[in-house]
Amino acid sequence: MKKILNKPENYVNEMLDGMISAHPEYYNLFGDSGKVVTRAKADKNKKVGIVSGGGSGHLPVFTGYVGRGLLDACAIGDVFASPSAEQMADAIRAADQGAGVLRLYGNYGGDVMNFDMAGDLVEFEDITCTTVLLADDIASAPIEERENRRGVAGMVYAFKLSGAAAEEGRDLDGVTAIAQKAANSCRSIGAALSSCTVPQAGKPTFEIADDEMEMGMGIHGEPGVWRGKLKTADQIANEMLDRLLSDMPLQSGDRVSVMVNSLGATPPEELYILYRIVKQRLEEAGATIIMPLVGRYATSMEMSGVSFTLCKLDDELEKLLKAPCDCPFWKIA
Amino acid sequence: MKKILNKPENYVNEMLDGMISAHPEYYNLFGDSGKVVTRAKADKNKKVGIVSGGGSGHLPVFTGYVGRGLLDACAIGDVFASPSAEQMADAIRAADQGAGVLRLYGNYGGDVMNFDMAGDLVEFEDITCTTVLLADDIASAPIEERENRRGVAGMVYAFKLSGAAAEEGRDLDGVTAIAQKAANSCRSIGAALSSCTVPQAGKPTFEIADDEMEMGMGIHGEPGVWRGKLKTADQIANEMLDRLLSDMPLQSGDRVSVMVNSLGATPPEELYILYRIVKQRLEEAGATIIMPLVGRYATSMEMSGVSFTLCKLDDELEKLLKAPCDCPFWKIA
Amino acid sequence: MTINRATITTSITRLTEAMERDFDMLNTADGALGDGDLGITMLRGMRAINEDIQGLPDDLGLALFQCAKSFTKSSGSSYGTLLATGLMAVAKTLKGKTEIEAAQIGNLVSVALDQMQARGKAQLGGKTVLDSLDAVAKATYNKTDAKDIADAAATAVDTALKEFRNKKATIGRARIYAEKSIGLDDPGMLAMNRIIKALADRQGTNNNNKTE
Amino acid sequence: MTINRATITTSITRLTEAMERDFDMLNTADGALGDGDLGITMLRGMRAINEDIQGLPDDLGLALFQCAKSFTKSSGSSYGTLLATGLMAVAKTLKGKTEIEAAQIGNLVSVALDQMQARGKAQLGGKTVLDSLDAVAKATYNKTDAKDIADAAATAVDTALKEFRNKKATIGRARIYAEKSIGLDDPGMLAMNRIIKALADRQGTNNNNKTE
Ligand SMILES: Nc1ncnc2c1ncn2[C@@H]1O[C@H](COP(=O)(O)OP(=O)(O)O)[C@@H](O)[C@H]1O
Ligand SMILES: Nc1ncnc2c1ncn2[C@@H]1O[C@H](COP(=O)(O)OP(=O)(O)O)[C@@H](O)[C@H]1O
Ligand SMILES: [Mg+2]
Ligand SMILES: [Mg+2]
Ligand SMILES: [Mg+2]
Ligand SMILES: [Mg+2]
Repeated sequence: MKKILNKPENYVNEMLDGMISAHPEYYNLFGDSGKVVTRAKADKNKKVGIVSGGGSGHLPVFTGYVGRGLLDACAIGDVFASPSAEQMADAIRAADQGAGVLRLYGNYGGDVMNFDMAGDLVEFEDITCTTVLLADDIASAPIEERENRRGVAGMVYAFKLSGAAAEEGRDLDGVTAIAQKAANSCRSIGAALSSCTVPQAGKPTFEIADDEMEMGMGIHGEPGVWRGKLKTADQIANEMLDRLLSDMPLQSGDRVSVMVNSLGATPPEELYILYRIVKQRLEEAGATIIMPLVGRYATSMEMSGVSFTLCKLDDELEKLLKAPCDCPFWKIA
Repeated sequence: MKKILNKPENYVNEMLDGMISAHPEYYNLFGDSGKVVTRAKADKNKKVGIVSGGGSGHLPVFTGYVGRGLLDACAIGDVFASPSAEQMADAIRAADQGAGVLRLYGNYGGDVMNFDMAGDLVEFEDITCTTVLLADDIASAPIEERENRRGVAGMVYAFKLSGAAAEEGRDLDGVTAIAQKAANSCRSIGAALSSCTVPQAGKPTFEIADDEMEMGMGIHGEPGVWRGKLKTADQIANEMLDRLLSDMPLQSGDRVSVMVNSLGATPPEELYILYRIVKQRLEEAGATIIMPLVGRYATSMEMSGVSFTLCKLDDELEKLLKAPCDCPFWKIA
Repeated sequence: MTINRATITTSITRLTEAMERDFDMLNTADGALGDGDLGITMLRGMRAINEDIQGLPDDLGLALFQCAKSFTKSSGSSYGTLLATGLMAVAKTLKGKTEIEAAQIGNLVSVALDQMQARGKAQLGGKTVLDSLDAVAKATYNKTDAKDIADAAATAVDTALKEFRNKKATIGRARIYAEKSIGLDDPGMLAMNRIIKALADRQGTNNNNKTE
Repeated sequence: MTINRATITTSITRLTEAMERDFDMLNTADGALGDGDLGITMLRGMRAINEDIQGLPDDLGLALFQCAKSFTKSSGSSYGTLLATGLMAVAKTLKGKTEIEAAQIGNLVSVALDQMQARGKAQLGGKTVLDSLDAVAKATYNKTDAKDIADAAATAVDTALKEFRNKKATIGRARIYAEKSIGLDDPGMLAMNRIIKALADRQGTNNNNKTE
């Protein structure tokens, strides 16, 4: 897969530069690392701050979701590499309005260490932090070891739900509880058809034959549960749903939102073909689908493939999911 | 490039089925062809109808843009193939509220013949139609033969501007005049890095080496102006701007919107890297950028590459560009 | 010889058989210079016409209008739309008549050609179906005998094919192949060759780009 | 022998030289089981520390805190953050002191190890940098003589490398390579081997996975 870029080492800074100059009404840089993004107009109204962060190469995750009803600030690193603890500390400083800051991000070793360290750094500055980790990728560990799972697209639901809670004026514990409830309610699985290329690596992260796919692959190319011949859309959708529903069974009357997400290159045409089966299966399970999300919400640059995320909702979460939000990648009026 | 699909001959119908069931609050099917999409809630308020159409495989173009402040109905054919005249006639029938219908679409032989024929078909039913063709691809013919140029992403501006004019209550001539002004104000050029695969063909439309790109290629793989080694992002952006600005020179004080559009697989990261140069060059030319659009607005499934579109604005067009619109792919509040 | 509903149903049957037979050949010819669907377009169109053949009206105008409609419904391919356009133009002329003389054929071809040219906004000489029809119109002009007309038409489409083979395509998808199109038959001209041969009940050859 | 600001600046210089030398080797080792950036992390970190070496405080706690900060700023790599965590833990213990006895080293290694373990949430025995430090802590425990300590530490990191080489990686990015990691040194253990050798001023070998 070919890429349009200049010097690989400038990829992230040039990307952020372009992103911020295309959307100055939404984004701002903060601090001197050049990789911490905040809202352009931070209304300093003592609301709880929400920060996220992680490696670059997943737009709209992470920085894209800085905006009203979503995140307050983000620290990003090089492609697929954790930002430094100092950058994360800057993101926390930017997000703090005196009501404390929730750190909300995916369960990856480097990110966890750095966000913890960032918490130590800002503790001296009297900023109270809480943490919620997304660990929604069911292919990355069995249910008994849920806490070891990686965080993938479920993150987007957690941003949205806790972002809406913060905007409503809930306190740090309240916002953290919503984020944790969201994290607990999400299950995801991905399937990859082709690799992506980390600019500084210069070659695809992994090789995969032209007639093959890999079920359960992670968003950085982490090995999945099987690799084999490319199946049909309906087979792929059914297997992904089988796996999701056996990890988090649904009952008649359940409400659920579902994300059918492109890992990058896979076009919306294919997502909609998959969505037919998703809808059919969830309805067969007796569930009601609330605000399905079909599109590119959490990607791996030009990787080809899809992920499905189920997010079980109760009254509270449903209301928060439908609340307004506004960033260049997601608008709910 | 691999695809997630079932039987190729069902690609379009399954895609529409999924799209409409994911967004029932936006879209509806009309007629018995199964390939004509209308707004879910057509407010029968005697506004001018706007229809478009063409081959599938370009989401959000065409059907994606059915929505408030945009299109009223769309007829789509198989991937990269014109819908039939009867389908287009159905789209016109669906869009008609008694105030006439504008046919607004890209300048491709088959589409033109069929929309003309569709006009003949509905003439018997006393529906008045006008036509505006998009011919914005500067690589497809020299400026002296502007009317032979193909229509590409500039179409999206024409949908938006005339859609807003129709929503304002202008009459058929007024809406048509805006669409024509929009069409005249747009210039586009594309550059492709990889092909896409038409499902029923089963193999990539064209071959291109791993270190090559093609400047000026059309959205169905029509040959461009040169093929050669892949250049850097800044070189590509500069060449595309050179070509656009020599076709439509800008003067100090001009206002212009610009679209930096992915042909499908190219991720937003790369679009933002390109946008830096776009901004710099347009500002150097003395122009003011209004509402830049960076994203996937007109694609060729999983083709990798980009297109730039310039749309020169006057007071009237600027107001219409900023007017509200609402479809799953584009929302302005 | 007069032409009436029976002539038309017989022609439809012959045409459908010809298109079943030439399906692959036309797809291949269109594949070399376009999107490879010309066989599909013709076969789908003829099958759609055949489906309604029982209800075909005696009024020749209405009958041809019904045939044209089948083409506009079955696909959006340029060729189908052009044929439908031509059929509709002829249908308008014949409305109210249940039979006509063979001598009118040359004139009707011209009527179709004019409307098709208007629809496709293409010039004669551009190496398209229009050139085949133009050759037929010229060859059948002023001829009155049905057999003479059939012979002249069948010869004309062969001559046109040969004459245009080594020219460059200028219209439709084939245009972008420019140089590559030299030496290859225009798929639409090839299809019209088979259509005319079937209507004239003269043997069509199966070989694309071979000496005939 | 006592340890003071001068000991630290000398150590920084030796460490930086070692990392300049081992840059490629560490990237390669990390490339086999991870993302190939360990040399970059270490070199960037040491260069950042070096930049501020003139202003290094006499207070050993503050001096090490400054070194830790350089790591947290220069990258977000796990290894840098773990080292910074260890340095900070030691810095807290030493705050206010301008010199300490060599005899304290064993104890300080344990302090660093504990905090690093807490930070990384990993168990001992997982084939990580923690196992190297654990070996060093055990080997230097109760030793008082600087030379004895240096010898013991240098031997301990070699032994640890050898002992863990044929185990499976269980932590960090290397974990996903599972079987493939058997027979390969953990990059973080390898880096700690070079760090300790440089601090102890004992020759580090340049051969990854060769007999030593
Ligand atoms: N504008 C036109 N005017 C006249 N003939 C045309 C025109 N466009 C296409 N054709 C004819 O139609 C043939 C192609 O038909 P078809 O395969 O249906 O086109 P497509 O698949 O591109 O819609 C060409 O070989 C040519 O003879
Ligand atoms: N959670 C952890 N606990 C202890 N050591 C760890 C942990 N994670 C990584 N390491 C050590 O760090 C080394 C990798 O460091 P580094 O290359 O910086 O990681 P990355 O590039 O994945 O952030 C490993 O070889 C291992 O020794
Ligand atoms: Mg064709
Ligand atoms: Mg076609
Ligand atoms: Mg590493
Ligand atoms: Mg790393």
